Amino acid sequence: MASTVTELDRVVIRFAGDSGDGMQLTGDRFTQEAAVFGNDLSTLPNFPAEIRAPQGTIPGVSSFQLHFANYDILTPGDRPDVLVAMNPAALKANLADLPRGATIIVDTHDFTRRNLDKVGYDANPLEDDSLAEFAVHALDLTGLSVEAVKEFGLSRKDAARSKNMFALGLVSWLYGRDVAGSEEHLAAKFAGRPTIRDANVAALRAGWNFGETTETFAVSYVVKPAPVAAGRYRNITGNTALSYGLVAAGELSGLPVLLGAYPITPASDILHELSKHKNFGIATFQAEDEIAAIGAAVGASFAGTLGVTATSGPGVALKSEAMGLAVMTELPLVVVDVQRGGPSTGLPTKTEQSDLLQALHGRNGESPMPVIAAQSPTDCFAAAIEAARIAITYRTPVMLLSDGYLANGSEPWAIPDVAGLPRIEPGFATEPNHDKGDGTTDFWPYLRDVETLARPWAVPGTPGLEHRIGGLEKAGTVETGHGNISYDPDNHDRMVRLRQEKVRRIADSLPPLEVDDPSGEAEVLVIGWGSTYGPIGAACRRVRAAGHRVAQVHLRHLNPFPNDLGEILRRYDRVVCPEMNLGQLSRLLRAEYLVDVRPITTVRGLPFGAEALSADLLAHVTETPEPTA
Amino acid sequence: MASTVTELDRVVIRFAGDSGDGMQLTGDRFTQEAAVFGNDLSTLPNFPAEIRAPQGTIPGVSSFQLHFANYDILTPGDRPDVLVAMNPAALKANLADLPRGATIIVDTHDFTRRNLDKVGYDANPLEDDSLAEFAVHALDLTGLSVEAVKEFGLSRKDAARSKNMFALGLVSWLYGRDVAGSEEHLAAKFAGRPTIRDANVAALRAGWNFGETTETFAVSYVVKPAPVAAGRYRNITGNTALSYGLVAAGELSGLPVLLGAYPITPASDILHELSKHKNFGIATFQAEDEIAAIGAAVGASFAGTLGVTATSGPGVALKSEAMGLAVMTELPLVVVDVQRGGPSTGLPTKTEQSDLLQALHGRNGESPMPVIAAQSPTDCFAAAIEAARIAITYRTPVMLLSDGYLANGSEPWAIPDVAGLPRIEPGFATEPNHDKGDGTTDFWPYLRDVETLARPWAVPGTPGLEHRIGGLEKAGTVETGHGNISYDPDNHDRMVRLRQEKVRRIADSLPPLEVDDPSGEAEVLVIGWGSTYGPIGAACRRVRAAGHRVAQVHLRHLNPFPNDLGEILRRYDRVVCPEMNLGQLSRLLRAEYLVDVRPITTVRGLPFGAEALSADLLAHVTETPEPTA
Amino acid sequence: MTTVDLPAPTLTAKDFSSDQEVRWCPGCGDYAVLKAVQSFLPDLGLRRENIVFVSGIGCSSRFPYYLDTYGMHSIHGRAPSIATGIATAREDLSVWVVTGDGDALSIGGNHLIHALRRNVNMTILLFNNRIYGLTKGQYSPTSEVGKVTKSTPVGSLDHPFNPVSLALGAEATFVARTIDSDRKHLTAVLAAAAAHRGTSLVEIYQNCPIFNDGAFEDLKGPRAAQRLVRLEPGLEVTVDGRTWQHDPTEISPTRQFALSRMDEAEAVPIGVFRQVERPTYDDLTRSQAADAVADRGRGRLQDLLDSGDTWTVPGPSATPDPTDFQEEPCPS
Amino acid sequence: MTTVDLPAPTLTAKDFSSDQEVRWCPGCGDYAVLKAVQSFLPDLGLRRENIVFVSGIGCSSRFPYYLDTYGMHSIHGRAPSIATGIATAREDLSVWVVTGDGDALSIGGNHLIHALRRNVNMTILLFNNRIYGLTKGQYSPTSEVGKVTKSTPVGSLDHPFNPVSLALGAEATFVARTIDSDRKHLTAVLAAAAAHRGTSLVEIYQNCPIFNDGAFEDLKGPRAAQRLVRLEPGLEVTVDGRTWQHDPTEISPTRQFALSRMDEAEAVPIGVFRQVERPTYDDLTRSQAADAVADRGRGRLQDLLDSGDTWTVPGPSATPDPTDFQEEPCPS
Ligand SMILES: Cc1ncc(C[n+]2csc(CCOP(=O)(O)OP(=O)(O)O)c2C)c(N)n1
Ligand SMILES: Cc1ncc(C[n+]2csc(CCOP(=O)(O)OP(=O)(O)O)c2C)c(N)n1
Ligand code: SF4
Ligand code: SF4
Ligand SMILES: [Mg+2]
Ligand SMILES: [Mg+2]
Repeated sequence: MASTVTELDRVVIRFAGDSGDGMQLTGDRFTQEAAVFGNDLSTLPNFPAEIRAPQGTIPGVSSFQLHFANYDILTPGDRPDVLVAMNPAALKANLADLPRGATIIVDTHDFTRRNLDKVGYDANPLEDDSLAEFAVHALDLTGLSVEAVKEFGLSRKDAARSKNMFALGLVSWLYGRDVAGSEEHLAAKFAGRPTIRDANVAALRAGWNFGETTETFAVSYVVKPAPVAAGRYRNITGNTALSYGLVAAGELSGLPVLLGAYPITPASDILHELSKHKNFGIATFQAEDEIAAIGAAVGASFAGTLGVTATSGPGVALKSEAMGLAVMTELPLVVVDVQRGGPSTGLPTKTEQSDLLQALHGRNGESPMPVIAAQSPTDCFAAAIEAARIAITYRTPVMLLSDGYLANGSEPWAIPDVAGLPRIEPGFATEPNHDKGDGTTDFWPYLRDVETLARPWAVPGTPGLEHRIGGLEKAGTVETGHGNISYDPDNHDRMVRLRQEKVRRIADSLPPLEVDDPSGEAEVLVIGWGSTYGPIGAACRRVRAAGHRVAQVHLRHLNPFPNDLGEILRRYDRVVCPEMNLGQLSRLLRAEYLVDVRPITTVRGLPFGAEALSADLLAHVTETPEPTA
Repeated sequence: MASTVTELDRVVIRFAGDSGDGMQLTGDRFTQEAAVFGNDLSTLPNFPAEIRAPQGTIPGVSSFQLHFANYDILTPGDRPDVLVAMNPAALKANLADLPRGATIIVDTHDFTRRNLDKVGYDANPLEDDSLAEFAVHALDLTGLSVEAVKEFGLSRKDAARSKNMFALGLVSWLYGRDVAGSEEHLAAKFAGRPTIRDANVAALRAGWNFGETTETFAVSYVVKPAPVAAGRYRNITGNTALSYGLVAAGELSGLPVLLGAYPITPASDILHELSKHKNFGIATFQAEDEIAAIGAAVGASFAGTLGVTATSGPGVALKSEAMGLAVMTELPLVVVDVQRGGPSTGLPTKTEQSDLLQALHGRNGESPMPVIAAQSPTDCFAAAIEAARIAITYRTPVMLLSDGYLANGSEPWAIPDVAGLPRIEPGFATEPNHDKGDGTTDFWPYLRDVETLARPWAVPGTPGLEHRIGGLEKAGTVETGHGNISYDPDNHDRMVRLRQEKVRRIADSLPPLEVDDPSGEAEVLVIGWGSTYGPIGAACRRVRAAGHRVAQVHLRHLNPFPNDLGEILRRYDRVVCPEMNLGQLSRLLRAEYLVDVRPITTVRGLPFGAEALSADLLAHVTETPEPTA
Repeated sequence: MTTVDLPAPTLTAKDFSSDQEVRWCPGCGDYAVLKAVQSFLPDLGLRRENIVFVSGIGCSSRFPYYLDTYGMHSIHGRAPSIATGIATAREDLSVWVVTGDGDALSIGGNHLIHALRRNVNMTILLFNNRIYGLTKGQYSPTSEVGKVTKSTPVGSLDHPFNPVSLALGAEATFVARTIDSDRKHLTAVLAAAAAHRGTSLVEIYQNCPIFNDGAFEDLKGPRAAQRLVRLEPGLEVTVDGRTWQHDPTEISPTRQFALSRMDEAEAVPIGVFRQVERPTYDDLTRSQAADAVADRGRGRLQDLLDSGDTWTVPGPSATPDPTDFQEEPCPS
Repeated sequence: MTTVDLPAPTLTAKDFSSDQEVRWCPGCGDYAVLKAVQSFLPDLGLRRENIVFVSGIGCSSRFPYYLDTYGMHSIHGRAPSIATGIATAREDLSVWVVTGDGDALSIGGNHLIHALRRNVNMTILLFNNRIYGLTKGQYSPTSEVGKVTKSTPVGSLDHPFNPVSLALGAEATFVARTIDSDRKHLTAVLAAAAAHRGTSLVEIYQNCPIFNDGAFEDLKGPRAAQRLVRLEPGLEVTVDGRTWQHDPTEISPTRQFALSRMDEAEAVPIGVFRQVERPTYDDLTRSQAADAVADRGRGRLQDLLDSGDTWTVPGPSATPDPTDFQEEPCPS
């Protein structure tokens, strides 16, 4: 029984163990407990690249980090306050990330000579003073778990596997969390295997009781609920939110959705998720490759469905040619790129923002495509709907950028009221649109809306609108919309500019940008896009807390840029752009606005740490301004 | 017999007829005559997109334009002084390009009602006054040809096919050209078919004699030889020059060459040409698609051959992922992109410069690749050697940009002396390069040259250097070159920057840029890249001839930019960049140097006309400068 | 074949001709096939608007422009994927793919074999002229070994595919072969292919007078009788010394495959090699969707969003000013 | 197989093990294959440096890292193309491709069938676990219909490929099948494949204990005897009621194809289905090059540049100042 309960604003905890140790489940459950309790939170799972790297090795370590707080937080946290390490590899792989004074809960069971050797520990770190600067709780979690479940007659191996639930119980106790939800979860999950269920529940309870009854921990903690708006919440990852956004786009437009996809990390879960929702008129097609996947999506769009394809960078590269076809045929299409570490196969399980320029320019010819990005796991929902809105309204393929961090990271989501979501109007063509001048009419597939420049979407099955489209240049301007192949030089010039202008006009449909500048007097603007939203926001808070002024603006639309962006950039003495690449947005902004945007870049396969980033920002904020002429 | 011989500086002539009329051959032969005579020249063939569009239709017109002069010229000319039109379609398709006063030689034979209807001529233009402003010579060329060859007993159809040679003879007479070379050519070409040979020669002579003996033409012309450097010359197209450059690269480096290619217009001729030179150690592999083509080239490079792949824009799109592999494995590779009208299938037979941004950015992740461009048909030779030099020296894939205009256009080429060409050193690794510290050595495939950052190229078959490379991130910095897979965040950051820096260092090997500024006092700089070299040069001459100052610089290297480029750009008050796209180089320069580069763009599938471009330049040159603060 | 019955309008070949000028070379075999298809389409008894032609790139791939139906002239080799999307999205359409030997078997080979094994509802017309026409005459994956072309000046080296064998090895349910010059046979094969539910592959020998003239000359005119074997159900055939009665509906493809190897000897079989029933990918997709609705009801978006572990925060509570907080001590 | 004879060093399995830690899941069938290959490689009698392993992406495609030969872990599905380049460039190398059922038959299907018809010198080891391992368990083109996986929660719909049938339909010259659990059989098949000049395809049934455990359980242990047919030349086999003696060297693939359909019934054949001689693409390429040199001599660059219609401009002549000229009257 703990003598003291200390109140904290925030805690970062990391569960780490072998891939087989169930750390992702432990993290998920603790996240759920924190969420239900009312904390704000943000998570960062970290998987090994191998399916099952050899047991006990560094590459085999799987971890899950959770940041929870009594206020609204923006990142999964830089450095864990608490590390739960299930074996020597987990300890070694994560130690460097811990701040001095951090708490380490370690399962001593696997600290055998053999396991220590595997990871290159000459001496047992639990026995020398290498962990002196941390608060270490070395416990035989495995042994305690086996003991706790012995009544169920499991094999030793199966019994030992309940150690993750023991750890969950212990940590739950430490932060005063209720394990009832997790018990229910286990009951549901192992409904068909009662022994396993009961053993897991027993281990969970034993862990909690261990904290409560032994005097191992002198202090337990409480992190009060965060003040959040009333409503119904759930925890959600970016890939799930993005999938739900696609389901919503189908419902809001009244269109069936066809996802053509070829599995690839970290995008596969979108295929997995959508394949569960066939009763929403969603079809999923696992294609033979990425090209066939987008091909099927283009075909589906031609047939009056919302075609979607989801992949990661290497898959986008393969889809380049087919995206060009969608640009040329002006068909609605959503291409999701869940970015990962590149180039080539790169670092498949890590995050990066390095496909922005590929998204904009990775096609032959002048092939303009709108590009938008999601900024947080929950925002993936709205971003998917926005991608569909643009695709359907403007009859264009749209690239929706997410990344590995958003994809697998989670945070609480205020579940939207469906009634409040905006409808999307497919506006199918239903009758001939062109007067032949001889009293009869016919259908011109490229006769455009004079405002949006969108062409009509005439779906097979509609009588009288039979037409042919294709990848060759055609006469398809506002005046000459018959869409027949044209090799006329002037027509081509007009068409190239027209396709560009159509995309540009999307900007006219966007709301003004929101610049976050509490002081109203910042001289430095920090601009970002995509998943850096949280870290940039957290870093700005720190800079402000240190007494400096800084403004933040974050872009959802990367092509076209919002109409007011140039004006905003020019308003500041200095513009800084943190990115998880070598400065791709910076280049685009410099080219477009001739503003000396300064990049801050990291390409480590990990999100920016708020601490390091705030130091970088501070350098820019406090730098003496150059003399202006 | 002509009464007068007038001397001219330059003539632009266009031969136009049905695809089956042999206009390309006629143009080629006349080009050769002009070349041998010593004129400078430049050509622009224009093929229909169809193999054989229906006879007599506008889409079926094939034309060949030749500009020849007594001074060094830079373009195939804007507007023909002389049009040879073999049928109504050829007349109609080309009329708009003629300046007032131009000469039209037209074959009346096909001006039947049926043929006039096919192209929408209500009245016969030869019979009304619609051609009043031109000097029209309406001749029954077909009839005359049939008559000329009747002794050979050909079918009427075959006899009529000799009309292109009749026309060639006539035009040769008109410009005082000798037809002996063409006679030899026909003799060789139809060696196996003597009747055809003799008929063609007879038609050719009959055409010449027709000019000489009838009084149809009151004036004949002479265009004196251009003063050119002594030496041996030949006429060459860009695709042939590029192919020869690749053969030369093999010879200069001592490497066999393997071209992996999948046919695509306008790049196929590189495959065709190289397939003829098997006795140079050149292997050509016609692959099942563009991906397999680059795959084989990558494999060949791994095996110690110079791997090359040649394609056009849509093919580059498909090769994106594999180029990333070459970036990651750091293997030498030349990727040739003969650009054509896009996006998608676009305008396959037309020219465009719209793949520049794709070349730079069309890959997932931070995937830097050197990009260079050829500036004229003959320059394709040197450009190919330079691409190979960079690829081999820096162990990197290189993108070599050509375009449809360079590919098929031709000009006289001062044949280089092979002895004067620079050698390229493959510098294969032959022995272990890393001291293990225990007295033994091993081979580290990513242990770099500290200067170029190039990694060793160790070829299978070399004992002791066995190693594995791949698309995953590896530890391959200057310090840690073992190249094992690494998921370490800091290593990845270092590697991404290192690959970028390796490409940047190529700039250190480049000579200073040459700025053409005869006055030395220009305030406006015109910058270009690729095939706009000729038109920009011609336009600058005009601007200067009109009494204005303008400087010109032309880029071979698009990535990295030459080290002195920024300084040069900043030297001028105004920088203008003409491009056959929507301003792709402009964007790159603006982003890199924050200089307000002004684009002049045309996307008509045709090169800039010198006349129109000079007007555009003049507007920039004479514009009042903005007040500087 | 589409399963959705719509009142059959009375249409003629002319109704299926678009206003676009046909632009193949004079004498190209594609003309004959176009005519045959235009004449045959009315027999389908379908409305024009329920027919979609998708093609790749190549001379033959211009086909859709000439038909007054819905159509897409897509990119090289990808037509089967696009058609898969169309067929999966819509059960009421009759989906046709037009492709060449390069389009289907070179760059598009993978999509073709996957469409065949999936058995998606579409009829694939493979115009085999054993050459790349549009790019002006390079050898193709069906060109004979030793073929001299622009890209193989001393002869091609690779053994060609036999499209029928390949299709049978790829689990096809319907495979046939016909020839441009025999309108009646062509039409009969088209009818059988269109009637088949699933992926039908029809190889059409097509003459390219410009780049590969006479490739099938042997199979035309007087010699045709000896060189062609016109497959019919029940026809007695002999291959490798074994004789049997041809049965395209036989489930095992082994004897049909044997037939496809006949050309290695003397005679070239044309007609339907194989025609077996197997559920189609798109029908199965639709029935999984129907089952999902039957089991769980039509999805309700709000329910989906509300699913999983949710919690409710009661009563409105002011969101505090985020600048009041900082996540860790400030670095400076 | 390489034709270039080099003094055969005496090597052991250990010489072929690299210093990299093997990182498959415990119990993965890939371990057994790796061991078998490492033990077999010395039998090739080749130097390590003359062996190249190329793989695509997938669990199995990690293979090259574990062999102390030259190797490339390339990109998904493209290993056969890369190997084609290597084999065409170099006659002295023994080229191996390691690939999975997804890598080879899904994204890489086209390269596979083209390699087979071209008959490029390489040995392809296709690790068929009937699942996508590396991406954590989606169904593959060899998964049985109705397979419940992450991407097919109510069962997959598509009819799988039979890799042996597909290869035979694609004009393969060498096709075999073996299984991870039978080291002896595996090694024998590897030996036959390596001895074959041309493209050898070896399908290896491989258990993935994590995502598709027991897929081949039936073919192991006591039941194996009834379920497996071990093909040997001369073995009497019966398919579809017809009996013959198996002959892998028979030129016509029809009976070998029939054998490949056996698994539809009761028994699964393993061993060599087909092994016929046909000139290889890479050898032919080299002989065309040799012929060219024999006919025309080794090319001389200067002669090439000087070829065609050339002319000579005599004596040096000053180049005039280009600004003296203008091409047409100035517009302003
Ligand atoms: C990605 C891509 N690669 C190459 C081409 C060039 N190309 C167009 S059609 C074609 C082959 C045509 O042959 P085939 O399919 O047999 O059709 P045919 O013209 O003979 O009817 C090629 C290589 C292209 N359009 N796109
Ligand atoms: C272009 C591309 N698409 C998708 C992927 C993701 N991916 C990697 S391996 C793989 C399939 C693996 O299955 P298989 O080939 O059967 O190999 P296994 O892991 O089962 O050995 C996929 C889809 C990728 N790496 N690259
Ligand atoms: S090139 Fe051949 S296939 Fe193409 S249109 Fe002409 S004749 Fe037909
Ligand atoms: S996932 Fe399956 S195939 Fe991959 S390593 Fe693990 S057991 Fe082997
Ligand atoms: Mg063809
Ligand atoms: Mg597999």
